[in-house]
Amino acid sequence: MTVEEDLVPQVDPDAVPSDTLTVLGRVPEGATREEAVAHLAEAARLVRRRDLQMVRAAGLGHIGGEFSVIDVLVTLYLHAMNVTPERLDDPDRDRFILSKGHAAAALYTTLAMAGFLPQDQLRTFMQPLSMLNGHPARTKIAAVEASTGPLGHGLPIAVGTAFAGKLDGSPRRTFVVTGDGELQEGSNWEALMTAGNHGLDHLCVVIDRNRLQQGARVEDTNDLEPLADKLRAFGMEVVEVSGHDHGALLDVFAAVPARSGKPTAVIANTMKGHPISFMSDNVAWHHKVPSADQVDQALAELEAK
Amino acid sequence: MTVEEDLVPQVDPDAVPSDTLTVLGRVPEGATREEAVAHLAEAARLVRRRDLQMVRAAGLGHIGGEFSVIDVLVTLYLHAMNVTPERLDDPDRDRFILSKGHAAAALYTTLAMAGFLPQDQLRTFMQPLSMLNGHPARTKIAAVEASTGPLGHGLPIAVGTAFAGKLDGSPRRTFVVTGDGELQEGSNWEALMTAGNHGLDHLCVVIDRNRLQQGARVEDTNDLEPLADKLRAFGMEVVEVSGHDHGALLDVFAAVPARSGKPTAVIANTMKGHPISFMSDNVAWHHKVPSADQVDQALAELEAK
Amino acid sequence: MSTTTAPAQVLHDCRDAWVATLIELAEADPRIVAVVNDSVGSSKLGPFQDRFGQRLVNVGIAEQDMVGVGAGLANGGKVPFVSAAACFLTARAMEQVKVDAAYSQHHMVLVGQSPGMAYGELGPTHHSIEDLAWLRVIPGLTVIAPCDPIETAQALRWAAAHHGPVFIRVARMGVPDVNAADYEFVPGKAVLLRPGSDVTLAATGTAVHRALDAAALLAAEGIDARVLSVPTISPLDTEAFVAAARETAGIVTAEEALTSGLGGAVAEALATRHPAPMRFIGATTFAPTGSVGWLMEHFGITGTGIAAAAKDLLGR
Amino acid sequence: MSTTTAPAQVLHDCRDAWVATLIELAEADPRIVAVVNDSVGSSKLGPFQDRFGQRLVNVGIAEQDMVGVGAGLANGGKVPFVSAAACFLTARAMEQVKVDAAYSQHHMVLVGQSPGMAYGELGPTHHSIEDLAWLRVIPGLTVIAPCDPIETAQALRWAAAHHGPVFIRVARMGVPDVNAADYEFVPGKAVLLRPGSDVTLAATGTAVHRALDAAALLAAEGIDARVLSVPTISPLDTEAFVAAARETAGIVTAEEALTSGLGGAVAEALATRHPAPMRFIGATTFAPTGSVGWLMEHFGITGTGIAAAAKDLLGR
Ligand SMILES: Cc1ncc(C[n+]2csc(CCOP(=O)(O)OP(=O)(O)O)c2C)c(N)n1
Ligand SMILES: Cc1ncc(C[n+]2csc(CCOP(=O)(O)OP(=O)(O)O)c2C)c(N)n1
Ligand SMILES: [Mg+2]
Ligand SMILES: [Mg+2]
Repeated sequence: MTVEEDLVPQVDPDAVPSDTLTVLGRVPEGATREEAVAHLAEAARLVRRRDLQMVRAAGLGHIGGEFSVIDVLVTLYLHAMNVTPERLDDPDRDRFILSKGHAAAALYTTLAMAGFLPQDQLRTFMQPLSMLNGHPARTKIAAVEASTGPLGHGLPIAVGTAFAGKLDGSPRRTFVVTGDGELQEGSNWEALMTAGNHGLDHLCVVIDRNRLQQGARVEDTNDLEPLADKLRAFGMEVVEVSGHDHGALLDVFAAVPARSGKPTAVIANTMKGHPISFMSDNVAWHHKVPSADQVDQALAELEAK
Repeated sequence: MTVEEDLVPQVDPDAVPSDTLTVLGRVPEGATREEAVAHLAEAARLVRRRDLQMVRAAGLGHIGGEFSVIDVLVTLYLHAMNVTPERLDDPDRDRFILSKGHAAAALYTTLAMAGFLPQDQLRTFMQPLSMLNGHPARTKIAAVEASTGPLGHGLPIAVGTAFAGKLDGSPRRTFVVTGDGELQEGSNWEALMTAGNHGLDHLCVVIDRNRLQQGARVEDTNDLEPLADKLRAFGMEVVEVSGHDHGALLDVFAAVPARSGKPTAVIANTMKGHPISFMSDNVAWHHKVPSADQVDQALAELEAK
Repeated sequence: MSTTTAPAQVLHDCRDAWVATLIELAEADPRIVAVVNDSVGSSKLGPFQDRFGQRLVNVGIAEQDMVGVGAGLANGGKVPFVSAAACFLTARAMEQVKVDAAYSQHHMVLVGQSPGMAYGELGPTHHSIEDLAWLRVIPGLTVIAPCDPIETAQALRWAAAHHGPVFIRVARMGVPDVNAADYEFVPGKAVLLRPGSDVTLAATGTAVHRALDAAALLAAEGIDARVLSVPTISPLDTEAFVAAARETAGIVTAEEALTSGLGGAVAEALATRHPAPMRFIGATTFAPTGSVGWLMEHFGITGTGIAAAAKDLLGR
Repeated sequence: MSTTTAPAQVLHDCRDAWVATLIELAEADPRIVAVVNDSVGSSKLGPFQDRFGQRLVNVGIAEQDMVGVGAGLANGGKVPFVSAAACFLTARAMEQVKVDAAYSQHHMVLVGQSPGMAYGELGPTHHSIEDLAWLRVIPGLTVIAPCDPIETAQALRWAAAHHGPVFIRVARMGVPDVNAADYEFVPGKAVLLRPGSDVTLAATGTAVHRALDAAALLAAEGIDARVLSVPTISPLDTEAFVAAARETAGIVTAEEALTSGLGGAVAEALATRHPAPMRFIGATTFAPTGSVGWLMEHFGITGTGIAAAAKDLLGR
């Protein structure tokens, strides 16, 4: 009945880079909006830098979809959500589920930035027996609320989490991030219908609208437009925002529930690979691994920010 | 590798009623609209009568959803579709798929009315080794295009059939009937998205909108409204019609494709158990089996029509 | 139903024990909720709904959502009993069962209603003959097929307290009381219903009382059959089977399922520990049209069918 | 990849043989189409798309729709090759595989890409260790796991002409050429790669060349191992296994899958015909994090691991 033989991670230090992450932690209480945005911007820059190194070291990752979602993750964990490492057992903590689990490296790095993981554990990413699997596993990491990887699982789970909160009259909010190509999965529409009809207004579905999926543009594969109309017809309160604008994001998340009795769907307009010049909006970077030179150029571009 | 041990049906004549079906066949060529409507009305009355007897004899069936969809089936097979028993191998024949496979008895009776099945075979419905299973099986009956029963399968299959027609430049049309509760299945929304984006305008999705599902009203289970908005947002050309008005139905079906480049979605407003007074719009009759007295009363009501 | 079931026996629909037990558990533990797919009636959950209202989550006809929502309810501190026709719960939501329940190790109970061929004439699309073979191989998932109302109730109580995912079949086809009133279900353990030294009849779920019928028929012919009731398919009680292989001529398995369910599990367990002659009684193809009783006869999942297999194994 | 694979061997990604063969078949038969779930790249179908455009149907990330659309294309006169990562094709669309392909007996080919643990570090959600155990029990579905490029091409050609549903694994983890250039795939037949009288090593897919490595290691220790390559898991070549059980001390099965796949199929087949000692090599749990090569070592699906199991069986 064991799910997995339980063994201790053995990491080959030579196999992984010594690069470390400067842990900024949450936006300080009482920070002005301006200070908060600056804090988030710097945190996002550091998270991208570390993510890049991790993917380079592992020789695996989904850097395009990681860079498109990092600003959302950082804003949620360092500002919007009420969860801290100390509150992980608090039933009223806000919940986060990364439905697009292939962006695991971005989640792990953000969790480390927020203090949920020791930053030096990031060096074990994808190494034998590491807790940092290519897709997040709740049995491996306490801060991971749901195991994801197959697309179209996280949203139904988030609906259940939100439903439990409603039954308990808990103030907690449940945030879930899906990809846009991921919305081709019918399981998401089943979940949206359920959430809408049950008025789960403490649920916030963030769609990483980078307009690219694995092999091509979403519109050239199986188009989602008119996406806002679809979401509204399924009972969502729809908000559009730039997914790379920390100020706009924190305002949107702070406003959840945006409308009493309705779940919020945030269409976060993003770019895959943002802000790296040669990766941005380029489908080739869905899961391409950068060369040493490309890492250097990308790091230089990040420094320049 | 046998799917099913192949054996010959053995029917106990005493177990089934001797009631027969008067086979009217297709609406004659050159019939006026008035004559066509009269032909369809009488055929639907006879089909309902035989369906009632079959369910009574088998002690099983889904009479509510059978009576709600019979007018649509009869209009398709006796008038709208270009398929006849002789044309079953014609690649350009129109295709029909009953996605709500639990209404099998209605399909079998309609197929017999249209000459696709010997009417006396209806006596084997649900009997041991019968080809007339509780859900339609393409391996058992030549005229059945797809095996259905689990909800949410027929529409994706119909999309594939329509796609094949488009690839071949065939004039054939593909009609599929789903239940309304059935649209809670995400597989349907996957299929609608695909059909809409590929402009499958020779596909016609008929929704038997009887507003009831197995256990309750659709709106009290997981509501579909605003249904037309959902369908439009997924790329359908939406038409609403009374699903019991043969004239209105034949006009709608004759007009398919309703709009070049778009699949047609017909919301057929119906009543479960129609037109039987004590069954109509009554959720109890989803799969209830009528008593002898109830059969007599229902037959009397059908005679009166 | 089976020609070999003594007419005197009262047959039970285990769904009655299921709903009574769930209500009992839900009264004691506010965390318990039910999740269904428009299956309130087919799960006989009407009384639960009347009593607990909100605590019955009906997602409509959407099995993937149903299991995912169940996992989320577990994440939110609830103990979900996800109840649907076994065929749809397992086949339609297989990836959710694998990932959201088993791999995630959520405390959730997957309740497969009307399993096997209970839906008779409704055909193979509504039969769940595959569930035991499919689910027993999923790591970390406990798979249980109770044989009567008492065992159904006990298995549900155990699952409510077990911190991991469990799949339980709830039989619809009539079964007599097999276990005594003081019976206690032990997960992973087979139950010796009848000692015997010639041959072993191992059955699960609705086939257990049929194995007892077979033992009676064999006794009349001077064959002393051991009868093992096997409520837990995974993890299997390997020791009980190694002992049976050692102490009797061989093992006949019987189940209202494909023979790769219990039969396959036993064959695999014995192949590495103590290979023994076996015969498999169960479904071997998709079923033709017929009532569940007729289909049980068709596949020989009856006292006479099991007895015949035992005699064939013994070369008698 | 495996320490026991001679470094000299050139290893192939069978997806290359897959796409080359599909293009060859599609040129000869206009009915052939490919159906994918945003898996053009992962299925290496780029060249097919460039060549046949419209005949590649990409439904996006929607596996249920993908298999249903495949069945519909078959109804519409096409011969669909439905190609997706094996884990999603099987788990996510299991009911469509059961009903739309197998029960419906459509002429369609389900192509499971990068099966087993090919996705290594991406974890159990992306591994398809369950597919052989799950699909081999579905009535009417042929299940094939080729061991090299030649067998992959031959199995695809056979399936294109077979009027029924077929599931074929296309291995991504490197494999050497195992079969000769003039090899001819025969459905349902095992291939004797090495005669032997002491013990039988039976393997499928990516484990076949590892079984040959094991035989070499055993030969060095004076153990004469028979090696059976088993491309078809269902229907199984029972006669070949009955002969192996009769003529050798026992059977070790090896597969890049849960041991209930080929291992379970053989155990079930022998239990009724000729029980024999077995050892199972394959996955036994969800995998921890690690590369596919590392995981094959972890589970002992290697020449040394298979050889060790054979010696254990022989009590050496
Ligand atoms: C059920 C399922 N099918 C296929 C895949 C393979 N896959 C991984 S990422 C991806 C593309 C996802 O695109 P999108 O949702 O837009 O994510 P993003 O662009 O943010 O990376 C696909 C098809 C999967 N993980 N799960
Ligand atoms: C996947 C699946 N889940 C559940 C069922 C059980 N079931 C049979 S009919 C039915 C209700 C269908 O309601 P609707 O689609 O509205 O059909 P209608 O009202 O026309 O009978 C249900 C839940 C099924 N057949 N398939
Ligand atoms: Mg995207
Ligand atoms: Mg309805």
